[in-house]
Amino acid sequence: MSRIGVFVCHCGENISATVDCAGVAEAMSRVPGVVHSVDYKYMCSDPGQTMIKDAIKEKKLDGVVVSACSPHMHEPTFRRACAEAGLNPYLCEMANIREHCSWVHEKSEATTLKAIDLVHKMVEKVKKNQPLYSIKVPVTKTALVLGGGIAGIQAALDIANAGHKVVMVERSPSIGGHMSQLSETFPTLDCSQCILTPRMVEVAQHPNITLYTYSELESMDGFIGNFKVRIRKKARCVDEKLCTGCGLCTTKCPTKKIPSEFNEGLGMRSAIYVPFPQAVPNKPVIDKTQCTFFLKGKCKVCEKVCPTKAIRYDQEDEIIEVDIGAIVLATGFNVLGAEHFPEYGYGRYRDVIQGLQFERIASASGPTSGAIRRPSDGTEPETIVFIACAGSRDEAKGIPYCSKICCMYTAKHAMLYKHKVHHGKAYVFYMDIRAGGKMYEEFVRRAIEEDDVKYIRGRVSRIYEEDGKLIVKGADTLLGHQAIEIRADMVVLASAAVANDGAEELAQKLHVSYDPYHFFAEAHPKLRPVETNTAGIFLAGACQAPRDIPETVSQASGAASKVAALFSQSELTREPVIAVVNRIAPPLYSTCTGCALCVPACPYQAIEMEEIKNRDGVVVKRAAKINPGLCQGCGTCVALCRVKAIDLQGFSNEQVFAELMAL
Amino acid sequence: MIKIAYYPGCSLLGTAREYDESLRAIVKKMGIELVDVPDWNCCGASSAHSLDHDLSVALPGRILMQAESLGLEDLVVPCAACYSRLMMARHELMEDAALKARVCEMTGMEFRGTVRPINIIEFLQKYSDTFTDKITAPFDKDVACYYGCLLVRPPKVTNFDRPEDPRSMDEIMSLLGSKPVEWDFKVECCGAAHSITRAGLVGKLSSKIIGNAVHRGAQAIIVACPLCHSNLDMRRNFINKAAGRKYDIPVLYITEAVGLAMGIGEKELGLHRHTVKVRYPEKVKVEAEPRPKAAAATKPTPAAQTEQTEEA
Amino acid sequence: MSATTHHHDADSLAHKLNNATGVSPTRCYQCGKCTAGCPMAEEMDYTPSHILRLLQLGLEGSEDRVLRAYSPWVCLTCEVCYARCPQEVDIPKMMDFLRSESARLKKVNPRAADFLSFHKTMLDSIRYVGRLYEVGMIMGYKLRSWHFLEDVLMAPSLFFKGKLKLFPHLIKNRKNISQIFKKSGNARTEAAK
Amino acid sequence: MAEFEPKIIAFVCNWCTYTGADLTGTSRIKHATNVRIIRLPCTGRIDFMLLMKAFARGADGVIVSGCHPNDCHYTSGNFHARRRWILFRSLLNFMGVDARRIIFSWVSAAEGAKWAEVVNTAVKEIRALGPYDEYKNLAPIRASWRTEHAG
Ligand SMILES: Cc1cc2nc3c(=O)[nH]c(=O)nc-3n(C[C@H](O)[C@H](O)[C@H](O)COP(=O)(O)OP(=O)(O)OC[C@H]3O[C@@H](n4cnc5c(N)ncnc54)[C@H](O)[C@@H]3O)c2cc1C
Ligand SMILES: Cc1cc2nc3c(=O)[nH]c(=O)nc-3n(C[C@H](O)[C@H](O)[C@H](O)COP(=O)(O)OP(=O)(O)OC[C@H]3O[C@@H](n4cnc5c(N)ncnc54)[C@H](O)[C@@H]3O)c2cc1C
Ligand code: SF4
Ligand code: SF4
Ligand code: SF4
Ligand code: SF4
Ligand code: SF4
Ligand code: SF4
Ligand code: SF4
Ligand code: SF4
Repeated sequence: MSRIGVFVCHCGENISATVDCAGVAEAMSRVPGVVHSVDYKYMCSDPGQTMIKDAIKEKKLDGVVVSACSPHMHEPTFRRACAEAGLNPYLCEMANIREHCSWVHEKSEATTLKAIDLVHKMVEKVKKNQPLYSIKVPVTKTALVLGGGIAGIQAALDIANAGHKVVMVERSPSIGGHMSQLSETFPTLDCSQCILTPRMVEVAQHPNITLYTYSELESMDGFIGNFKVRIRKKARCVDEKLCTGCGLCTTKCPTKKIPSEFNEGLGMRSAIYVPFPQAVPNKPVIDKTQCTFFLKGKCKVCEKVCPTKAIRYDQEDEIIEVDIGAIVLATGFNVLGAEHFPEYGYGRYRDVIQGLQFERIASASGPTSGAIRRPSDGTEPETIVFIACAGSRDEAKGIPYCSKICCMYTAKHAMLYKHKVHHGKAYVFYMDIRAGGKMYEEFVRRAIEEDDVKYIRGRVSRIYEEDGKLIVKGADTLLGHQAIEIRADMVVLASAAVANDGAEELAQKLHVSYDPYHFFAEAHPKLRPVETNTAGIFLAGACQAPRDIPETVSQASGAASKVAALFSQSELTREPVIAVVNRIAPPLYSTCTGCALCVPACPYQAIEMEEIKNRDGVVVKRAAKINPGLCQGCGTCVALCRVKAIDLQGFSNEQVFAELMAL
Repeated sequence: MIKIAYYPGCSLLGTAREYDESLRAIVKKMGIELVDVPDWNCCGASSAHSLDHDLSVALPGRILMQAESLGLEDLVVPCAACYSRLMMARHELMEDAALKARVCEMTGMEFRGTVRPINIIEFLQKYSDTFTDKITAPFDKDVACYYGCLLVRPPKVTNFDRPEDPRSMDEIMSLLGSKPVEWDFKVECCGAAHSITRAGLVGKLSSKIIGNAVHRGAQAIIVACPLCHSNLDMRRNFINKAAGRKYDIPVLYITEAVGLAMGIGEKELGLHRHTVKVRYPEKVKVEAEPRPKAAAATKPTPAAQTEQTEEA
Repeated sequence: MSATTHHHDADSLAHKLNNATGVSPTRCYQCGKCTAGCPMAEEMDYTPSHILRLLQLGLEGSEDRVLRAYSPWVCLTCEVCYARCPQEVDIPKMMDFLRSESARLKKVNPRAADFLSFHKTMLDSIRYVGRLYEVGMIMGYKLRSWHFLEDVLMAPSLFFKGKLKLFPHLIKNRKNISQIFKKSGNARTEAAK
Repeated sequence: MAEFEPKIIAFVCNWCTYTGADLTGTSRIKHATNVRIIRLPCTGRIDFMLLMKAFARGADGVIVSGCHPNDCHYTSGNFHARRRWILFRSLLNFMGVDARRIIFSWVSAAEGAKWAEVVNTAVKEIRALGPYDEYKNLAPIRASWRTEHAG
């Protein structure tokens, strides 16, 4: 038989003005199992809490119902009081007779009757409550940062500076991401390399950061605070410890005609290469798909010239296992490829290029040393056309969203062009100018007013080549919807920002969700923008949606502070409101039929199937198992399970039914 | 013998007789029998859909239903315009049940959707092995393959090749030993719909097409549509007038090219019916990429550039 | 995409267009790509995107301008606009609708009268012959439109090349064809009600 | 004769509607007394059995309310709930349960006034439908309090 105590609060007059509090207490005293039922002016005050504590001790209560305000207000208060009196806090419930009753009804019999119902149902629920213990999870204070663009760099430095260990994994041979390719950056026009390179170096030298470049995530297991990751460190074919980065191998390698990824195909690199001079680490890799030795079995020039004997043709991929407490995803974005613009002849006409290519051309360290030259013949373009929204905001191309960065970088490109080719003509075809940001609109106006960039409102339908000129057929919707034609020397497409290659696969490995365009999904678009659905995995930068550097950096710092907050405790305490799959004594082991329907329904991927073995190690059945580190207690699985093998602690079927039966 | 349903369409009995003749000549060699759709009618061309939507589905609908009686799946439609109308009608009949009911009522027939129109390129692609082994006189010319608008558009309906830069005709021509040139007007409209009403306009549009083909060094333009042919060939005087120069590049149906490669006689293929004599101009040396010299030479002065934003 | 029904004013032209064809002018975001690629843009009084804008606005005057426009008649149905439209607005279908609607309401642009005669002649030929009778059609059209010279000059050469037949190819079941025409007319008048 | 007072049970999620109903209180928006709220973590937690139990227990109507689509605290719990309703409705029809007695709504934490409106509308509609079962199964405690205190 239960020993329940009921404490009815007047809340000054907030409750008692419309509810007969004494009457409620009296009614409750008659409920079987209630051994103590009182009313009092302020239950949450110190004397009120003492009343509860005393009653627990004196009457040996095994359940408490405080009928007062909303549990969102004072549940923690009363549960703490109970715990101090030695009662398991989860045996304390609140009946909400203020917000849901006294405040919303007139003084009447019906109001008091409702209060009685509300308290009574909680009494019945408490009878079924079980003591629960908050879950403690240990935390490994090492963060994994995936991706070494500006997002990853910022997050890694912030976490490392907070005194925690960071493992950074970058897919390409150097960190730096797209920012390292940029010439100058809006809205200040400061040199991208100049502000980025010091940060890259800091990452490499930071005592708390371990950097793995030319590496990828192989697999991930576990849950918040306790991830186990495996990293594949691809063979560089160079012993990083021995290599001094002298660069002799790269200059002597005879295989030189390989389009450089860093220069977006506008320059060449050798088979053994460092992507760009400021690369971190400044150690070369051998591109096995191009190296003559790997393709034909002879050459080995690099080995011969290397003064430190660092070349290792037989180096193999290495798998590194690390324990990780939190993960920051910062794998960035990409731009839409050539095959999507047949009407613009991109990929067919060499002088039709995309934005990143223009960045390389405009960059002082680029293939033309910053002089604006067209790729086909190296002449200076006299007329240049920029096409905004190339692929973006284009449902027919499958990209209905706005890429957000291109309006700004197009204005920047036009400006850079005009600064370098004073007599040149720059045209921008646009649909809308989206320049919402500090100093952004001013920046675009500067391009228009000071640099005389001609903005034309309309899209381009087609580009074709005629007598060495690119004929750009567009429309000017501000000039009475006219078709207009511009004979250009070069065309730059502000091609849509899209999710990075492999984003979908990576999301699946990490159990994070992604949107229809394969950008990673945040937990809440407004209030949890740097978290994912999977506890312990955070987002930074353009892997979540197209964004510029200022936004990327703020988000990266946000993600880093989430990680730091997580690492500020050595153990995580979690509410025990989680689902459990029943386990019963043999021969049944569990009523779970192993249908696995619950597995995909869980929004947090907290459910996996487990093999239950008997004493001889023989698998007797498959049953669902819930990972308490991942479960957030939504109860979806409970509702879904047809055999009711899962229950939700704190909101179990029994408890909810008991509540119902009291009504 | 392979049997395929055949819808010639009105032009192939009149202005495009040589298209019909050359097709019949090559299939004979290919070992394919064309079975005419019984008692076929006109597809309604551009006029039916201009004035009466239901009619524009019912007329081609009747053709499809007549063809269904043959029990064959593929229906080869050499005229690109007819092909477009038949595809459009089929698309709408499949998607719109109410329209289908109306059309069945109008025609007094039942539409089952068992017949699939294919255009001449699809046909030649599908049966390419029945002619590649019979090539005796490779058509070793530089050719500009002109697809026109109706084979590839609207892409959702025709679902054929790449809408902006199709390749399939180029591939067939390569099989015949030709060298297809890269050019810019493969799918530009020649203005066929206004061939009779606005011949001047047609001249203007078509002259751009011919001009680009010649400029890119083509010795012949290959077409797969009677309307394209009549515009580029029969209306050459309008084109020359619009261009202010005389173009003598011949325009051949792809079936004629296939026939010539298989060694069929010019007469049998109907080449004598062309307005522009089928004689191939000398090869002109052209670079595919923009020429540096040309670019430098035509470099306009800054003053001249202010004129560049032409208002149409 | 363009087949979705959107909420326009119930008696607006945009609404009628949407109802009859599934094309919704509100889908158009006025980028002008259609106009930029349209081979007939120069000939038109209102370019395709302009027509869509007039329909979007739905003001009394603007709808009348659309119905009396010359553009639908010069449209070639080349489908370039539709193939490239980022919002997949089926402009050729819209042009079809505008042509038949302006013919029905007797608002055909005077400059387009000859187009109307051409289409009528063409349909007459199909109606009575079942097929296109080129000689008859061209003669008929030239008579209706008073454009004599242009093509008549070409006729003899075509005749000698065996391309023009003096007698039409009649199809057998001409009753079936005339029935299709008659019923289609009924469907149209009913739809108009 | 006194008006029929329907008994309505509301299953609401903790994060949106429960908090929304708290706001109704904080804003003192008066509404009918007929509804009893049962708090659950998420509408995703609600299953068929709970609703059937509510009717068996004598409820005349049931309200199910949670976060707006896409605002679910648990990302997709309410999405699962909605998908289940489709099945559930056909099941109800099959069992002859009147679907009009189940009212679905979305009330966010900011929609205090909306919650009051949902309650009032539900009471009005269910009242119009009349009592749902013959055997009104009133809790004995409530009944006895009434005889002794309220007369
Ligand atoms: C043409 C152009 C011009 C621009 N100009 C400006 C400007 O002027 N000002 C401005 O503010 N912004 C500009 N931007 C935007 C800017 O580039 C981005 O905001 C910024 O690069 C985003 O940084 P990120 O680290 O999120 O992504 P990224 O720079 O894309 O970096 C992602 C990194 O992750 C790595 N990676 C990817 N996948 C994996 C994987 N699976 N495992 C491990 N590593 C992986 C990549 O190799 C890369 O190093 C421009 C963008 C473009 C396209
Ligand atoms: C009409 C309108 C509609 C909007 N709609 C949306 C929308 O739909 N979606 C969206 O995402 N955003 C919307 N926003 C933007 C949104 O309101 C802001 O992004 C958000 O409020 C910014 O939050 P904040 O905390 O930075 O600033 P605030 O909300 O301004 O909060 C600042 C706080 O600081 C206090 N304060 C000020 N000075 C001092 C001082 N000296 N000492 C102590 N306290 C001080 C103020 O009293 C205030 O409480 C909208 C904005 C407007 C104007
Ligand atoms: S030559 Fe040797 S030391 Fe120098 S960069 Fe190459 S591998 Fe490194
Ligand atoms: S072995 Fe390969 S990487 Fe080394 S020099 Fe030769 S081609 Fe270059
Ligand atoms: S940012 Fe500007 S250019 Fe880029 S997609 Fe958006 S509107 Fe278009
Ligand atoms: S000021 Fe406001 S309304 Fe105007 S463009 Fe900027 S964001 Fe839009
Ligand atoms: S817990 Fe239930 S839903 Fe999940 S696998 Fe077991 S029986 Fe199926
Ligand atoms: S309660 Fe929710 S989070 Fe927990 S296992 Fe079930 S579905 Fe997943
Ligand atoms: S291309 Fe499409 S969206 Fe753009 S103006 Fe034309 S119809 Fe409108
Ligand atoms: S279909 Fe008509 S409107 Fe569209 S591009 Fe062709 S001619 Fe212009």
